Amino acid sequence: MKALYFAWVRERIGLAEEDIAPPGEVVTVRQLIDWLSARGEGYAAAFANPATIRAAVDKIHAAPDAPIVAAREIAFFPPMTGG
Amino acid sequence: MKALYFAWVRERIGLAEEDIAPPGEVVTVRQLIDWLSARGEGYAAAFANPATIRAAVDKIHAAPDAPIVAAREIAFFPPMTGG
Amino acid sequence: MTQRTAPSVRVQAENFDPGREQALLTHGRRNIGALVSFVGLCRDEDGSLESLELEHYPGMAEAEIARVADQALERWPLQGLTVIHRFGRIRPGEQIVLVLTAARRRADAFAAAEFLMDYLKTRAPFWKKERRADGAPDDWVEARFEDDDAMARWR
Amino acid sequence: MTQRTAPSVRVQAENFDPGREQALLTHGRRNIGALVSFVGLCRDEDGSLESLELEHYPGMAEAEIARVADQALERWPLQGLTVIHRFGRIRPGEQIVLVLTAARRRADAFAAAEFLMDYLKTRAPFWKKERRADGAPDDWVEARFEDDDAMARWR
Repeated sequence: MKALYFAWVRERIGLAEEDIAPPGEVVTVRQLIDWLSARGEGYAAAFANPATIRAAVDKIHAAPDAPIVAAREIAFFPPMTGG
Repeated sequence: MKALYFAWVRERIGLAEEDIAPPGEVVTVRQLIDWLSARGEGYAAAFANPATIRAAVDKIHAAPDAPIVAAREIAFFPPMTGG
Repeated sequence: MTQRTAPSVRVQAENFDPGREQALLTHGRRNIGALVSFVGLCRDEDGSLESLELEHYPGMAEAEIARVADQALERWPLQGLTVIHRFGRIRPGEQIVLVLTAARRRADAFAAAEFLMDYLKTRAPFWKKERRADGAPDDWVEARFEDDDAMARWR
Repeated sequence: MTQRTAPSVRVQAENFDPGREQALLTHGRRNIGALVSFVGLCRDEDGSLESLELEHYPGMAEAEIARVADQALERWPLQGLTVIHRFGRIRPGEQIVLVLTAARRRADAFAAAEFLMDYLKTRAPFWKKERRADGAPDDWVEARFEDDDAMARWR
């Protein structure tokens, strides 16, 4: 699946997007965050405070316990500040 | 003093404005309405239902018990329907 | 507020251009975060209306709108305020009234614009007469109770 | 409602013309009584801001605004609805977002416009970064708690 990162999540990880292949036991957004956090310092810094992280699965807002198994695209970003 | 009439008050009375000289005992808007009502059929028709009559004294909305003694211009009209 | 905002109030027969009024209000400004515009239009869904004739009380109309504008400026921190109300003959689809409010925050701009419209509807000395397309006698529009209710919520 | 209103949703780098959008929405219509426009602008009162850089999530931004627009159309009887949100570099005084709502009655147009802005602020995937005039490091704008409160009132 594809992972997208926006705003300071993107800056801390140092990537706008990448292909990821989490193991089979990673089935929710929250578990994916934990798995990504272990990939390196930038990831750990980006996901250090889960309360400030929002996620979207296939371009729809997703809660931490939302399933990711069938997802093609998962995005992580800070709370929105548009408008 | 000058009396002004608007909308169907004007149409029923048949005048847009006129000079009036009510007697000294006519000191409030309500008393002026009663005095005008006695001037003829058109006036009586215009003021038949006081609940639908609004008044302004010198271009400021005035309640039925507002004083008229110092007024230069008194206007009568139905509830407003602008906007 | 460091300086008092001067409202622009106009009562006129001519049509107005909402885009131009918005540009005038915001031009060269860096302190406006939110601009709310309300346009009231002459509506006629069933084709029965030929036109509206808007009668007004010259002098009082301008003064009353200015008083309502001053109340809005006292209640909300506005950076700009424009009110235009037309009189005379107005056909279906045409514009009748414009209220523009500019503020730092959108909640203030929205609240002030709603307040102004609610007050204008019930306090500005304008009266609408409907001219029917089928030639039936002209009829004065009756005041709506909902408008009084809408105004009451600001007390 | 006899026919479903189709919202117009655009996410673009280019500026927009509120007057033109209003004219497009109302042109030739006789069933619109109230048109509310909200414009959000880039504000900078103390001269410290050089520009905003608005990042967005292409595809999701359009889809999320369309979902919010559909919710507004379900809740209020609207005759027309336009939302434009810009991305990219925006300087103080420039326009960021436009919401237009057209309805028979003004209360519906006002409520729908406020609802749309409250939802856009907290759900549309846009992020603002501030570029400082004095060359200090760029900084991401933090989400405001008031915006969450503003959204919560529509539940």
